[in-house]
Amino acid sequence: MEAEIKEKIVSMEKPHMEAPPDWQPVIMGILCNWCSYAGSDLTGTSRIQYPPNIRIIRVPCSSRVDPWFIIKSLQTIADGVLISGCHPGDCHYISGNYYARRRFLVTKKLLNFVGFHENRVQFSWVSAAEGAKFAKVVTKVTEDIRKLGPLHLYKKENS
Amino acid sequence: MTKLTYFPGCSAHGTSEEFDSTLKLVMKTLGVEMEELPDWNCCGATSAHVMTENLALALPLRNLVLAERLPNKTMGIACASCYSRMKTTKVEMDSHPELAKKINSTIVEEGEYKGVVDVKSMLQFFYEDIGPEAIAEKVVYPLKGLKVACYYGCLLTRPKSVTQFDSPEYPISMDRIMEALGAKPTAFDFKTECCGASFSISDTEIVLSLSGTILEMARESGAHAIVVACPLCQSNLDMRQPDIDKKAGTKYNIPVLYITQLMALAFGYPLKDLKPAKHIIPIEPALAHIGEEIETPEEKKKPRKVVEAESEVE
Amino acid sequence: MDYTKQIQDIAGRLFSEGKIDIFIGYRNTGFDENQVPVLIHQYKDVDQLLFTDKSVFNLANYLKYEHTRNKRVGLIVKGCDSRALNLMLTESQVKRENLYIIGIACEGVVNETGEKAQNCVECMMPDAVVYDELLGSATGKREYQVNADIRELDEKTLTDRVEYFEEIFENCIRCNACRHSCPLCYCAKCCIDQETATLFHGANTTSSAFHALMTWSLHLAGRCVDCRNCEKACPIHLPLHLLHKLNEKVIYENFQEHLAGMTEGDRGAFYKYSLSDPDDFIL
Amino acid sequence: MARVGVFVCFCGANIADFVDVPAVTEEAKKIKEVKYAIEYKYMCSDPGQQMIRDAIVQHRLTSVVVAACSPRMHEKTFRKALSDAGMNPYLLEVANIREHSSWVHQKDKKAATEKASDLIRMAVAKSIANEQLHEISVPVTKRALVIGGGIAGIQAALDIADARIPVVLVEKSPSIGGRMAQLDETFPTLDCSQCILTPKMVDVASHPFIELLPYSEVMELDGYVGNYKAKIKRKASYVNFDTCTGCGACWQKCPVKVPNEFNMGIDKRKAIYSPFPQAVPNKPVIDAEHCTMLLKGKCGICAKVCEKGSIDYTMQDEIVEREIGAVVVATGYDLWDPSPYEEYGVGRYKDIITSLEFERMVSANGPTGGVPVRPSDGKVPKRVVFIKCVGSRDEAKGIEYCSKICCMYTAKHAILLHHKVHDSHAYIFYMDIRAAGKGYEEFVKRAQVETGATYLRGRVSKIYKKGENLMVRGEDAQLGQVVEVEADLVVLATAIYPYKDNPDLARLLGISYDKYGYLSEAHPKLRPVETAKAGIYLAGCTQAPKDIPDTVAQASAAAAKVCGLFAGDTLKKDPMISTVNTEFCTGCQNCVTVCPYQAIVTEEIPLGHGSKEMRIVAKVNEGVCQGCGSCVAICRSMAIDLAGFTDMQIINEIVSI
Repeated sequence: MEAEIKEKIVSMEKPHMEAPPDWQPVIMGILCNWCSYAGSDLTGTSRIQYPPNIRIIRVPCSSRVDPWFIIKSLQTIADGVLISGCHPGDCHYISGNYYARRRFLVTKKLLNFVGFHENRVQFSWVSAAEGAKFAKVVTKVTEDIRKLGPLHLYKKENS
Repeated sequence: MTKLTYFPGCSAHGTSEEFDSTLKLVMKTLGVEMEELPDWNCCGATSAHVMTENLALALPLRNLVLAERLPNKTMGIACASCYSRMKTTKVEMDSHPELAKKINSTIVEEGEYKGVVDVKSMLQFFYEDIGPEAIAEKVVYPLKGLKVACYYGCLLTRPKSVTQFDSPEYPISMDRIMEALGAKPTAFDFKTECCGASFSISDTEIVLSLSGTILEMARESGAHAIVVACPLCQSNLDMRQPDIDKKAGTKYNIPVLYITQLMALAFGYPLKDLKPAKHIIPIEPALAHIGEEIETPEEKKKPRKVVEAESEVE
Repeated sequence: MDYTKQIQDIAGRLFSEGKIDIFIGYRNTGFDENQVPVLIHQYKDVDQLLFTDKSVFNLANYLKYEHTRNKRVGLIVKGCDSRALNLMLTESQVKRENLYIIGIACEGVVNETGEKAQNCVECMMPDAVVYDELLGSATGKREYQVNADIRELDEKTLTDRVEYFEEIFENCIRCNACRHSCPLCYCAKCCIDQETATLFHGANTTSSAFHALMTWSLHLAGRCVDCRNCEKACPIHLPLHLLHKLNEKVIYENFQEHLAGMTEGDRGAFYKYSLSDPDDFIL
Repeated sequence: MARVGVFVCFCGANIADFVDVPAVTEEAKKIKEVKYAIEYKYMCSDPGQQMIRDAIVQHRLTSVVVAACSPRMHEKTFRKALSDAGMNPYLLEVANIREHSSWVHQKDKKAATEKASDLIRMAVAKSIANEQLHEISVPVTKRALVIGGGIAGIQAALDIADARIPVVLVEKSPSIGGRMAQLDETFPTLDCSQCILTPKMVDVASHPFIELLPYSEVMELDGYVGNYKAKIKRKASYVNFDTCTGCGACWQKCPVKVPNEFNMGIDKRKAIYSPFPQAVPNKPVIDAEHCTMLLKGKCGICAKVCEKGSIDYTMQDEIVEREIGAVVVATGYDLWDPSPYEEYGVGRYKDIITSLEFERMVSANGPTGGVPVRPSDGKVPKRVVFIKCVGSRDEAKGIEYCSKICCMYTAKHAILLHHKVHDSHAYIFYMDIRAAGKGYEEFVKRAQVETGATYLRGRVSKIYKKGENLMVRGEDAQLGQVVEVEADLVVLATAIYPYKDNPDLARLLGISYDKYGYLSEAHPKLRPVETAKAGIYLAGCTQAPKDIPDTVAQASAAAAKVCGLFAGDTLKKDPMISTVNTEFCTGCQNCVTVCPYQAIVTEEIPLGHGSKEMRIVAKVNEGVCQGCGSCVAICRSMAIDLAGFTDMQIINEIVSI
């Protein structure tokens, strides 16, 4: 029990701030058009259910994702961010996701360093055929963030 | 003066002592100091590796570990089987450290294997560390006129992944050395064919047929003698010849010499140092050809291959 | 480490030979023993110049402003400065042929309390990597080492780090001195203060500081040369190097790269990739 | 002030059952920019689209949001609706409330409804930042470049030219014809290769729309689809083709003999030569590497005997430039070098030859007048051993892949041998017989029955010389025993392998190639003719081993692609590409580095208004840009933006909820 609490404290940004009872996390999902967005469509057409907390934005390629989209999301409504692109080697634009991968890693670590739990920002490769995987990923991310509770860090005051 | 750890193996001290003795003479002339590995043990060929892998690795490993006690960085091995076993073990040990630990633990009192000593067959040592040119310099009695079929046997160049030396299918190192001695290596296709050594005792019939073809091809190629660098090859081809003749009704009379015997001869050692008595097939008739003129028509023809052919003007 | 004499000679020579229009160096503040950068336009002023272990600033920074653009400039660069300069050359912000570079094989500069500055203690490349002439004797590259403060913070719990950084971002007054002092922040219009209300908010809030500093450090990730001009410029002495050093650490650990700007043409870790980059953090 | 119209679709029950559509519409109405919101059963239906068109006009909408199925589904449909109503189609945004809400949250209508509303809010926010975009039209130069004058190149060139599109056909050797010209008869019909090929070669030469550049090589290719510029090197032939009549006096008198490449070095040609009698063009060239006049300045006989005085020893290589719109690469194949098979004695025995050498021997116009002979002694071989898969399907010594044609041509060789030497016998060592193709299996049967050739299933382990002949030792896997065949001649079916300069060519064209050097197609199944680079197509063995029918088919396919590309006067392109704001651009050129299509170049612009000083800025080549946005994300000064996915649009989406 004590260990559990300790774990909780260590793993949370602001342990003293409890989530309101009816709280639902908001997750900003940024998906590349050719693999992950198509994959998420497939999840729909095959009626695979997943938690309704994610809000999806479509971009042409994961390499279009500028780190400050993530920062911006965290500053405003989002309690977490999920970014998804094509598997390495499958990029519709040849090499986009390789550049993205480097940026993502550094961004994730930097955010974690300044106080965001590493699960706040997550990444995945989801191909156009992986409808089931997309559902799995979203479920996992949603649950991770639900555990972490609402995000209070550096929220933009006027929103 | 180059130094070399010498691993004779059981045959060099038995059936093939003419190899051993001439080897020592040759090395003296070449200015190589040979130091016999103290307290060396059986390499395990071929019985060990058909029974248990660990033993087949442990036996050679002990020799390797002993060799590491000496300052020399190369161990020259007379017998092809010993060479094969040692080199195989070395490669295995170097590529699988955890296996090395395991096997090493069985001979722990000998010390730890470091993998610092290189393992070479005598042929490889002559070819790589001495080199045909250096050998040619030492020749005082060129073997001109002697046509020899160079027989490498199965283990000196194979498997390539282990030996990392010469070509596994059509090696040329011994031929080069023979040329250096002034002898003429013949176009001999059965350089690496199996002589049946492992059936030498268990199923002689096979040996007779296999060695038979080798002898036949050697004669086909016009060779006066067969040169080998492996005691088992020698004993098979030499010792079995009468039986082969009896079985196939042939009369080959092709002496089978060690590379070191011919080297010794060319380096000016008297015939008796070659220990002719050790041979079943007398070697003198073949050596009598030394000094003859050789006619080789096909040499005069131009090669047909496109790549090297350059233009000629009428 | 005192190259005052040599530098005055060189600068004098350059002016008398008419090789340069401007020389960027250091001079005494005049009211204490600290130094400030100085731009010299004529021969007679060279005796102001000096170089000691108090010559802390990265002079490459002054190449990004109007008054040195397309002028023939002589300047002094220490190891870190020279790598910043290299990046500016790579990103075609300056023309090599316009520069006469005095490289220093640096022995480290001191901080305001007088002992050797942290970045000099941890320096991985003290010698100038691009120069026309080199003063001092080169000692070469050194092993990568993790910044002491980073190591310390990494051991803290997340909650502690939150408190630590919240204070930093809270104290930041968004004066942008850090940006102006950084030779690699040369953008004509910086993304951080483009006044498009929804994109960013100019307002001085913890949130905006967080946004600004994060974006800024990410734009310098794989490029920062750890000259600490930003920290020297910061009026409230925020430990800005933490962000940069963290990025450097992550990049070193994952892409085996550190020491930005070692060679001209190398743009830094974000502008290349390897098929074998870490993939395990991705679901 | 933005005036957004929101149109929510029931999609029958698909959306309505799990999302409270009327509630969503009410929510949408609350957004201040939304001036009009309505729901309907099927927005994609005609009446649905009509509602949109009417609303655009009535409510003077500045942008439209359709909340329905995935944009990947009906975006085009609704865009069309907008443009029909006289509105720029790119002012449309689609909120995906079916795939992303109703279908995936069927157990929680409340949450699904909330999510739908949010998705609409985001779409509305984005649409406010939408700009009017216009399809980009790129001009096309309607001229095709075909690289390689083998059957693939010839076919492609003819098909394109017949569509009245000019073609530049570049061939590196003095004559077109390629490998097929070396063949005798072709499977499975045994019609003579020359008879079917030479007419096509002549067509090429005489075709008004084909410019034939023999003895030439492509040096450079700049530009992008529809607008390439090719630099082509015309190697010095030292013969003036305009005046030369091809009489042949020169090469009859030339004293220098050189191994004849066309006949695989079996016989000799002269230093001034035309590769074969039916060559097109039938003009000789001087082989500078061997001509004694060019090497040592002695001889000059050809010049003396040439009545037309067409010989010009001073001729130099010249570079010609051609503006072209599309490229067909058809550089064909080379033979894999079998020398690793030392146990076969390759290179040691003259009587071991490759199948192409055999092909030349049995060819009617070949060096031996159509009779196979032993290179060693010129005797006609009676017992010929054919070994298949030499190099092919051999990971140890050769390459993994199957060369595809060897099974067939070896069967053909058996037949040809039988025709030329009636009392001969063929032994064929094979691994499998792969005769997939129209009339192929029948052909192999025919070979077996007609010639009585002995097919031995198994690999050959050794070839050695016994007297005059070769002993071929192999395994007969079906009998499970070792067999030895005495042979007068051994023919190795060596693997097909790409030319070793294929990778250089690929780099020069900016296309990719595999580990062997075969040029890579864009998609192995669905785009087998295109390369990843727009406007560059593949034909024949340069892409993978192929037989003649497949090669011709692919060549025609490539031609069809080229004609399709040239159908309009301009190429239409999606306007969602990057644009540079030169005011912000610092000229750091990071975008140039990361662009996967080399679509970004630099240009110099004045520092300020009317200033003499210049500065470098990035410039996007809209013909090449594919709109991935890599450059946008790495641009620190935000000088580059991606139309359709601008920073503004995306941030709007993020902050809208």
